[in-house]
Amino acid sequence: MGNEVNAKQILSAAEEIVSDVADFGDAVNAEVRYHTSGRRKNAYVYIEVTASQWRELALWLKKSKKVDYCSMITGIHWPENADATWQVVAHLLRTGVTNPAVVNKRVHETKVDIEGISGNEVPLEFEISMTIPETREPSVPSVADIWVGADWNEKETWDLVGIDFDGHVGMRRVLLPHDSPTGYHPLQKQHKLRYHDFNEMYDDAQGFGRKPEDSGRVK
Amino acid sequence: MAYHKHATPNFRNLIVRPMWITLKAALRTFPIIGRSKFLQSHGTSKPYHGQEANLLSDAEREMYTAQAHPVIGQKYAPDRETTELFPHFERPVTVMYPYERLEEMEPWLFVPGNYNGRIGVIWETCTACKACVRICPNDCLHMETETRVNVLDMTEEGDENHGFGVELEVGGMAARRLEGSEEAAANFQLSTAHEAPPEEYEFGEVINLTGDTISVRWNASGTVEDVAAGEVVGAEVDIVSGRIDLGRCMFCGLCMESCPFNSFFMTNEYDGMSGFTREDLWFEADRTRVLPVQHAEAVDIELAKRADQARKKAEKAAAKAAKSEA
Amino acid sequence: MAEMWISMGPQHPMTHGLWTLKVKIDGETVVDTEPDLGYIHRGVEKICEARDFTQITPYADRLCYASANTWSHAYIYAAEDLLEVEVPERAEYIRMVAVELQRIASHLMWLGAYCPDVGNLTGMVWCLREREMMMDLLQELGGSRMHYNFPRIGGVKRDLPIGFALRCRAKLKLFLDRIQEYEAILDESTIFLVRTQGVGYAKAEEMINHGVSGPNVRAAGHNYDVRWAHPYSIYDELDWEPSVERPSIKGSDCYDRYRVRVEEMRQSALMVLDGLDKMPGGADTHYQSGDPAILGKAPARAAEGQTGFHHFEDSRGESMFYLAGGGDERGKHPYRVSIRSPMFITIPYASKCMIGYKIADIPAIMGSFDPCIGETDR
Amino acid sequence: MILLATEDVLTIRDWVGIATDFVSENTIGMSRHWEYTDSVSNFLTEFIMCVMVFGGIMTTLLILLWMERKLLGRFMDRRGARTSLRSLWVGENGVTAGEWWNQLPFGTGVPVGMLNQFLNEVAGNDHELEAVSRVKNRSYHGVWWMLPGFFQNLADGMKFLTKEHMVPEKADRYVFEIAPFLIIATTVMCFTFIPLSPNFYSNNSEMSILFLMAIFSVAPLGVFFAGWSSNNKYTLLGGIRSAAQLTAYEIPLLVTVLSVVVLSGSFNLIEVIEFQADSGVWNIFLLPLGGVLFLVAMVAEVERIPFDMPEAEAELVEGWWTEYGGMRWGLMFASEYLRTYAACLLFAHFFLGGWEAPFEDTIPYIHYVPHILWVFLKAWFMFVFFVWFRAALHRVRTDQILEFGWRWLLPLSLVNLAMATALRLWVYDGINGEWPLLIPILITSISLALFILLSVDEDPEALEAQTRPFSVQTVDVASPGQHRE
Repeated sequence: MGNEVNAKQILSAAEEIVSDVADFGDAVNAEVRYHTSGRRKNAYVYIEVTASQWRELALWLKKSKKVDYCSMITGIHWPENADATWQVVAHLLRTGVTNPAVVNKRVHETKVDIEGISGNEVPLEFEISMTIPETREPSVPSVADIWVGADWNEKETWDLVGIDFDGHVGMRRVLLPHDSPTGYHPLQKQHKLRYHDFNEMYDDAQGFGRKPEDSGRVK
Repeated sequence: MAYHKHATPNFRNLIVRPMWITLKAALRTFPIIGRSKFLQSHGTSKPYHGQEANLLSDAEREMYTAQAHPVIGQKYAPDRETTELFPHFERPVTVMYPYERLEEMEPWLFVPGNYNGRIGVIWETCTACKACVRICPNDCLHMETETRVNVLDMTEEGDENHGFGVELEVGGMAARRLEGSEEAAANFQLSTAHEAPPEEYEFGEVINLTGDTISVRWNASGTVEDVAAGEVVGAEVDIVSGRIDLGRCMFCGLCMESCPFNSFFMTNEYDGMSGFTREDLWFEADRTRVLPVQHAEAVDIELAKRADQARKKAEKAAAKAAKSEA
Repeated sequence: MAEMWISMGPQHPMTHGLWTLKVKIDGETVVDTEPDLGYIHRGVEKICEARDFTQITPYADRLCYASANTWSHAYIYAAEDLLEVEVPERAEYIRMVAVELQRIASHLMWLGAYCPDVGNLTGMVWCLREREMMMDLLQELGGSRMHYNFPRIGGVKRDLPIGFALRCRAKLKLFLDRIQEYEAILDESTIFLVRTQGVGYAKAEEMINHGVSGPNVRAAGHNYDVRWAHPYSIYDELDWEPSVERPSIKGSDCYDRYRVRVEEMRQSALMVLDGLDKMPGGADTHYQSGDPAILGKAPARAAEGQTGFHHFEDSRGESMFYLAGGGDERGKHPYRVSIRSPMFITIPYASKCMIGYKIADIPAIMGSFDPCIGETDR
Repeated sequence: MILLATEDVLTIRDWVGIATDFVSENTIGMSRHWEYTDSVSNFLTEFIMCVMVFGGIMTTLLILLWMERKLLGRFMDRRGARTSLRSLWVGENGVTAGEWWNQLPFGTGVPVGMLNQFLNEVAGNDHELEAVSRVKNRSYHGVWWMLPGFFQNLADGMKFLTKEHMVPEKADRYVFEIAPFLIIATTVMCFTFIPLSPNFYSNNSEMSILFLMAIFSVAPLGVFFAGWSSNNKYTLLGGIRSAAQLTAYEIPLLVTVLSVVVLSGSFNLIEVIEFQADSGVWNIFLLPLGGVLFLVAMVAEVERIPFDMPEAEAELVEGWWTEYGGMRWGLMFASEYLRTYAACLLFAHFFLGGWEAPFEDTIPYIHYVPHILWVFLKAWFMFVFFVWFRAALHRVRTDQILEFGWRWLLPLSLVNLAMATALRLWVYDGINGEWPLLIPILITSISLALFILLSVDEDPEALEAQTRPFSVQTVDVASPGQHRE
């Protein structure tokens, strides 16, 4: 019924971005990818970038491509992969939100004419991935001054995964207690979940053990 | 969207309007006055408050009529529980649990199998496949050994699925139906009893298996008794599911869905799962047991399935035997 | 009086959960604020790394008690993106019904909490009265009252129960009429207006830059909504448009944020009614659990390198799950689950929004952003 | 002694006087200290009347609390089941709570048991659900007219008595302990000069209104003490808010009371009532504005919604009494309601003719109805409004409260005082000391017309323009999201 952005609009917007990203050269690889779920295989832009280029790319996205919203910045720890032990994934959105127009001191709410939008107005999803080789102190540039929404995402990523962000002001623990030991970042893979191991089930720390007569009989 | 058309701070809205709407709400709760026309709506809409609504589809109406369920004689408004005095008196919103229970007033909320209450396992059909234990996100479900009768042994003589059960043998287990147990099982209120269901069988060890009589040493009394062959059926010590740490259960119902043998249920019991200590929440398997009569349909399906398998197996074995003989 | 710090929380009526808002006040005026989160951090992301894709659903439910269904659906859509699953259309409709009912219930819970924030208990009790109807409907669907564990990868747990459509229509019609009673006690109350109007200004572009989304942005005058901007499910087949408010020149205030949620409840109720009519197979037919019409086939494993993410319109803004495949048990577990919580980003913004207002405005402003700490702390 | 115009069938004070006279004459009067007979008699009368008035107030306070609960239940559309009385009384399945009557000596409890058995049969619960037997101490809601939950507050009081008394470690201990007594004592003292009927009051002094207003204003000092001494920032804010608010509303209140005094020509409360009875017109019909002002100022004085800033639970947890617990808290809570009760009684006395029955002169035999009944009925009627405000309205912000008090109530109360003066001087005293019938009718109808006019008045332009006139921001917003290090 035309009350949604259709796949064609999204695809052409995504392709535009991918062709423009080529200006950055080898440091930035972009491709159009598709969601695989559901009825609609929406396109989104997938960009691989080196950490050093990330800030530049972010500024370009913000300024020329009107990418105005940072949805999530998160990190993954791949301890078995020496080339890319640390991965930072950023999800950005282009929302096209503007302040409502003011005419004659009267505010007029914005209702987007969805069929008519094109170019930089089309809402679009971005997935941006960067990898860092094996290091004790992983770090990527911060984009918290470009999108303020990245501020607490970066705090959380440092708090839980341990990836630091250069240039981030006021980095601190957000979800873990403030007095957590330095270097303790629970989402790193060396911290194993003791729990939910199938064999440990009967040695419940809370005391609900195996029935005495069942020992040896029930696995 | 436009604003509400009266939303300006002025004298009218200072006290008159809010006090008017609260007065209306208050007057609605009084008998007889509350039925007056001007209280049934607000603004320009059609009357909506206290309007009778049909909340039962035809299929449900038929079903509840067949059960002679009290819900049939009751009238409903969409947001109110029912009362027989509906036209002039509205009941207080409090449901006086445990004297009144919601499932008597709105039974559609508690359709067995659709409601995630305490878990329940039919021992007779459980095969100890551990699918439920594996799917449990919290590791709260355990297996346990219990003496039980196989579902195939539950058939009466003459039933088409009869005769595939456990063979009686010396040193094996035998079971005898307790007197009055069928009645007790049928009267057992699964969701309000808060205790283990009544024992249906007594179990014993087969000592002698010659002729028409079988000597059994009953586990409970320790006495040896000769009983007629038709009186006892085979039994076995088996692993069944259903031992649970309810303190960790989050009632997600994945165990019920994972069960491939129609043996695992979420019952309608929502009370009786509390205690003063953590240990009170550790339920042995007999507490979560569901008697076959409670879910006779599921048991029958499973029984037919198993009997079919056994029949095929027997046929195959017979064919094989015939082949080898030939 | 000199400036002093007050620690509001972790147990304080304003916080709607467990967190601390440190407020520096000068007399009655707020000078600076500093939020402190993490009191109920449960490590859901780590827990999920040791769970099957099916087993994660109940954990996703438990991210937010007021809006459980939207969270489990947000997870399910991401998991389907990871596992490349097709969903039957009927299941999409049922999911829409479940999510929109949950959105109404969540907004009612919010309004119910907001009324005592500005000092009126009647509004709370009225809202919870209607929430009861929504919870009854959701209980019929999911079998529980709060954490429904309703969606499954590839479809839904079970079809609409027999008679559900009948009761759903009756209750929603009553609800649509009842909304005007909330408006009568809130919109038509001068004290409510002077408490919420002109308080807690926030502008649309500023909010988007700060990562605030959903109803809060729509209150600021732009109808951005994940449901049409990054479309999913069957919302294009429904007759709807996102609710949007007309704020004042200085930006949206608490009153706008209240209005947009009321309009959204109305919108969601109409969407459910519309969806029940348009449902393929009809809303009154009933398929058995596991029927292909409501539950498609889904693989249980994801290889390393596969990723899935899905932006989802939660009751409080844009939520997202990011899943990386290739975890333990040969890919049966995800390698990494990352959760984007709208409130985690909004709470810092909201706490800066209240600088310059009075202490009495703190609950009014904070409440108007609809904080939910379960999802914030994860 | 004032000569009362109103005749009352219940001349309680006279009866007590006769009894004490008899007692003192037959004891002291017979002894060698016979000259003290009158003094002892007077002392005994005062003492007994004090006890009776205080007892009557405390007993009927239960009605107030009960009314609040039940009315709120109806306003909020959450009418609960009624169980509390019957949980003591009629049990289910023949089981009652402890069968306490069997423990009474000499079989005095037997009739109680029989009555309970009878009630059990008539109204008891014979539900056969098994779950019933698991919770013994409740009963089926069955008969809906059983006096529901009336004695809840006695149970609450017993609970408060068993609670530990806790003082915060770094509290200013002496002030912390004194504050509740200051509040409670002054509240109780209010009732010394509030008569309940022409023959049922504890004391009557010439300047009773002056004393009343003075003693009524002491409690805010206690509130401030409590807020200050608790060593808690919330209580401190609550105490200061309370001080600011009560000062702002004390003055309009006093000016309004002054207008009543001017109109009636006396500082004596009983004379004010008698003036209304004599002239045949209740003050509310002469000073409707005064009635409204008095009511609003009183709501603010007793700190109820919409003016409950000092204990605003959403922002200040529990305001100035956050740190109190146990019976001190319970008594302070009771004194809140006692102050509300006093406000209701004063409104009835000042504006609704006190113990004067409606149309006392025209309806025959109505003066045989005990006058104390009218006082209570009027007070309870006023309390309905207090509850109704609470159900319908929101809490006002601090600066708005003060602005409303200083900029609206104070000028209006001065206008009201001028009106009262004019009425008294030029109308009442001008025309042989009585009200011409035209005056109250004219004033009432003009006020009603004004009220209706204001009630339908709306400004559609303001809605269209989206004006936000109530901006209070005083500090520049720090850029949200940026941390100030």
